[in-house]
Amino acid sequence: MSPLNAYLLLSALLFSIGLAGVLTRRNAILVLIGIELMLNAANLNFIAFWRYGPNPAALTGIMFAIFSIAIAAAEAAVGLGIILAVYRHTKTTDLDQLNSMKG
Amino acid sequence: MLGAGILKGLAETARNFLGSYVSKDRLTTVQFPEERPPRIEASRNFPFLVYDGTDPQEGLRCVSCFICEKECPPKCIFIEKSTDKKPDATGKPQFYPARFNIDVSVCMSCQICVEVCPFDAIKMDNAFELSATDRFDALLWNKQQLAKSNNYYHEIHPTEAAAVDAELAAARAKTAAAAAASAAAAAAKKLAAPPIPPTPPTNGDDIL
Amino acid sequence: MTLFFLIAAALTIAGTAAAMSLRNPIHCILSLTLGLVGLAVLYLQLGAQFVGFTQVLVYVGAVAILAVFAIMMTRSAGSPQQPAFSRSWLSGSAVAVVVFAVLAWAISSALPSTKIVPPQPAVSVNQIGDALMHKFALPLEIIGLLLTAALIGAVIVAMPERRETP
Amino acid sequence: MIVPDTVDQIFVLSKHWLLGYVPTALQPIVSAILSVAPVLVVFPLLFAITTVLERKGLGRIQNRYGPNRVGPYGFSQPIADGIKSLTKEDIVPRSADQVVHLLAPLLLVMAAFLAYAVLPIGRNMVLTNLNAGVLFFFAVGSMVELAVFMAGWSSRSKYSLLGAMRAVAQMISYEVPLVLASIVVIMASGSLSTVAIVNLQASYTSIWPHWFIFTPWGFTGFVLFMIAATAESNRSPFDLPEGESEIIAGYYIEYSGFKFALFFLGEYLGMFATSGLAITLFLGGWAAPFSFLTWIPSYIWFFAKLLALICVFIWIRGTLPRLRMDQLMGLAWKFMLPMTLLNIFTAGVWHFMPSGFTRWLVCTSLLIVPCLLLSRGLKQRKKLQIRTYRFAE
Repeated sequence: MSPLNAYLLLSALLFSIGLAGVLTRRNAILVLIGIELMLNAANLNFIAFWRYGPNPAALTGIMFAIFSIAIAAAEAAVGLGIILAVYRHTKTTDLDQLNSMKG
Repeated sequence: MLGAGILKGLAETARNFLGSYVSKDRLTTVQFPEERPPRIEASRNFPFLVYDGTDPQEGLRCVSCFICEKECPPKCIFIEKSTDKKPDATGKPQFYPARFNIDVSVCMSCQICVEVCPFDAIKMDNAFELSATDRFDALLWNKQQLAKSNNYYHEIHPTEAAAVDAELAAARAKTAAAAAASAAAAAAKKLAAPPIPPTPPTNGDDIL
Repeated sequence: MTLFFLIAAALTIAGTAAAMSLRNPIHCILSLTLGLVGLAVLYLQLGAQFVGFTQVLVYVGAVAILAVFAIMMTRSAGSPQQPAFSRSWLSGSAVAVVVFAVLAWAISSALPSTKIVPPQPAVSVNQIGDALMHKFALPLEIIGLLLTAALIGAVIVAMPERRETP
Repeated sequence: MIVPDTVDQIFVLSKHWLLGYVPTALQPIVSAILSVAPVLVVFPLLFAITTVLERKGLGRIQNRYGPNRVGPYGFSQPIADGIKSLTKEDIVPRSADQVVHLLAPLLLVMAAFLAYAVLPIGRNMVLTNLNAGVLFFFAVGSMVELAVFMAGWSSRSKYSLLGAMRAVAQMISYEVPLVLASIVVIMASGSLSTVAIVNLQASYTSIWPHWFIFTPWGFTGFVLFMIAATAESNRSPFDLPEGESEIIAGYYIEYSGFKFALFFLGEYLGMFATSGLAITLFLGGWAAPFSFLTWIPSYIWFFAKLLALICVFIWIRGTLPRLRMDQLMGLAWKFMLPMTLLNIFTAGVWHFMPSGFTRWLVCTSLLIVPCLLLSRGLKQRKKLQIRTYRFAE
C-alpha cells in the first residue's frame, strides 16, 4: 500500500461519499454540497499525482487544483442562486417534489 | 474637505483626553468615600421627628394629631396615640405618639407630611447612607430611630430651621401676650366689680 | 502511511460522512467544514501549501457561509419534518458503494506498489506565481472572466424579478 | 555591539539553551511548545491590559476617571473581570443546540490564536516561517465568520441570529478590501512570507527607514487596511453586530460566564492579530523607526507599535458614532473596494516609474482625485423611498 495508493483510495472514498449524498439527499442544498465533495475528491487526486508523479516541477497538478477550486466556488455560487430562485418560485427545496418542468 | 469632520472629532477627544490630565476642572468626579460632596441644603431624603431640648421622649413636638398619617400618599406613616399627656414646649399638656413608625421602603420623600404638620414636628432629613441588611424590619423606622434634636435640624437645614424657630418663638410670644392680656383683663374686671360673689372655682381651665 | 496521514484522513472521512448523513442541514454544513479542513491538512501534508490555504480560504471562508446563508433563506434550517433522505435512498447508496468498489479494485490492481517515495518537491509561491503568469496565463484570464460572469449570473438569478413586486 | 545583539536575541538563545537539556527524541515537540507557550501567555496578558487601557482611555476622553478602585490605578481590574467571568453561572438556553453552542467560542479563540503563527514579533522570532504566510493569515481569519455564525445560530434567539447575520455580512464584505489592501504590499515586496516583507523594510537610508507606509500607495493601503481591520474585528464605528441599542448584544447574547469572556478574548485577539499584520506589512514589523535606535531590541518595537495601534483603536472608539447597516455596506463595496483596486494600480505605476518627485506627484494625484470623486459621489443623499425587501419574502 504505497502512499499514492492510500491517497487515491481516500479520494475514491470521498468521491463515493459525495455521490451517495447526491443520490440520496432530499434537500437541494445538500445535493450541491455532495457535488462540492466530489470536486474536492478530484482535487485530492490531482495533488496526490503531482506529489508522487514523475515531474513535480511542472506544477501542473497544483495549477489544476487551484483552477478547480476557483471553478467549484463559482459553481457553488451559481448553484445556490438557482436553488434560491427555485425556492422563491415553488416555496420548497425538496427535490422529490420538484419533478414538473412546468413553470 | 473630505474627512474633516472625523479629524475635528478626533482632535476634540484628544483635547479632552490630554486636558483631563492637565487642567483639574475638567474632571468633576468626586471620589466618594474619600472625598465627600458638599451637602446641598435643600436636598431631602426621609422624614424625621424633631424634639426640643435634650430628651427625645420629653421634648418631642409631635402631638399625634394623625394629620400626616392621613395625608401621606403612599400611607407609610403609622401612629398610635398615647393615653396620658405630657407637657409640650409651652407647658400645655398634650398627647404624644406612643408609637410612630415610618416604612422607609415605601416613603417617596414627597414632603407632604412636613407641609401639613401644624406643629413643625416632622422635617425632612438628607442623610443618604442608609443601607440595611434586612428589607422589612430594618426599613420600618420606629420613634426612637426617627427622633432627632432641633439643633440637628439647624445643622442640616440652617435657613429653614431658623425660619421655623422664629415662627415658633413668635407664636409663643403671641400666646404669652394673649394670655397676659386676658389675665390683665380678668384682673381689671375683678377690680371694677368687687361686690360680685366669688365665681365658682375655675375647673382648671388652661392657663393659655 | 504515517500516523499523521491517518489522523487527517480519519478527520476528512468523518466530516464528509457526517455531512451526508446528518438530519439537520446546518449540522451537515458544519461537519462539511470539518471535512474540508481535514482535506486542507492532507494538502499541506502533500507539500502543496498554497493549495491547502486556498482551500481553507475559499471553502471554509466562503462556500460554507454561502451554503449556510442559502439554508437560512430557504427556511430549511430546523430539522426537516419529512425524512431527510429521498425515497430512493437505498438504490442511491447501493450505486455509490458499487462505484467505490470498482474504483478501489481499479486502484489497487493498476499501480505497481512502488515503495520508493520521491523527495518532497519544495514548491514556493513565487514558482506558482511565475507558472500562473507565464505558462498558465490564458487559463488565468479565462478564470477571471468566468468568476465575474458567475458573480453577475448568481446575483441576477437570485434576485426576484422586478415585475413581481407591486 | 555584542550586548544589544544578545539582548535582542535573548528569547531565541534561551530557547536553544533550554532545548539543549531535552533528549533529541523530544526535541521537535518541545521546541514547538517552547515557541508557542509565550504567545499563549503574552497576548492574553495584552488583552487584559487593553481592557483596562480601553476603559480608562474612554473615561478620560469623556472627562471622567476610568476604573481606579481595583489595584493601583485600577490596573488589576482585568483580574477582577477574569474572576467574575469565571465564577459567573454559565447559563445555556434550553432550546439552544448544546454542541454548537459550546464549539463556537472555542473555534473563535482557536482561529484568533492560529493567526499569530505567522506574525514576526522580533528578529527571527516567528513561530513558523511559512512561504505563504499572509495567505495563511487570511485563511485562518476567514474561520472566524463561521464561528460567529455558529454562535448566533446555535443560541436559537432572534436577536442573536440577527446579530450573527449582521456580523457575518459585515465581516465578509470587509474581508475583500482587507485582502486587497494587503495585496499591494505583497506585490511591492514580491513575497507572501511575512518575514521577507519585514526584512525588506528593515533597511535604512541615512536615518529614514524603508517602511511601506512612507509611499503614497503604502499610506492609503495602511489607512484602508486599518478601516477594514476595525470592521473585521467588529469594533468602534462598525460594532453594529453588538449594537447595544438595537439588538442588545448581538451574537453572544445567550452566552454568560467564561464563554462570554472567551468571545471577548477572541475579539481582542483578532484585533491584535490584524493590527500585528498591519504592523508587519506597512509599519516595518520589528524594525526600529530610525537607524540610530536599532540598539533597542526588536521585539520592543513590535509591541510599541502594537500598543500605539491599540491606542488609535481606542481613540477612534471614543470618537466616532456607530454606522448604519446600509452605510456600512455602502462604504465597503462602493468606496473601499474601488480604492483598494486603484491602490494596486498605483503601486504598479509606482514600480515602473523612475524614482523622483514626478513619481510621487503622479501616484498621490492618482489616489487623491478618485478618492475625492468617490466620496463626493457617495455623499449625495439618495431619496428615501419605502423599503422594499428583495430577498426575505
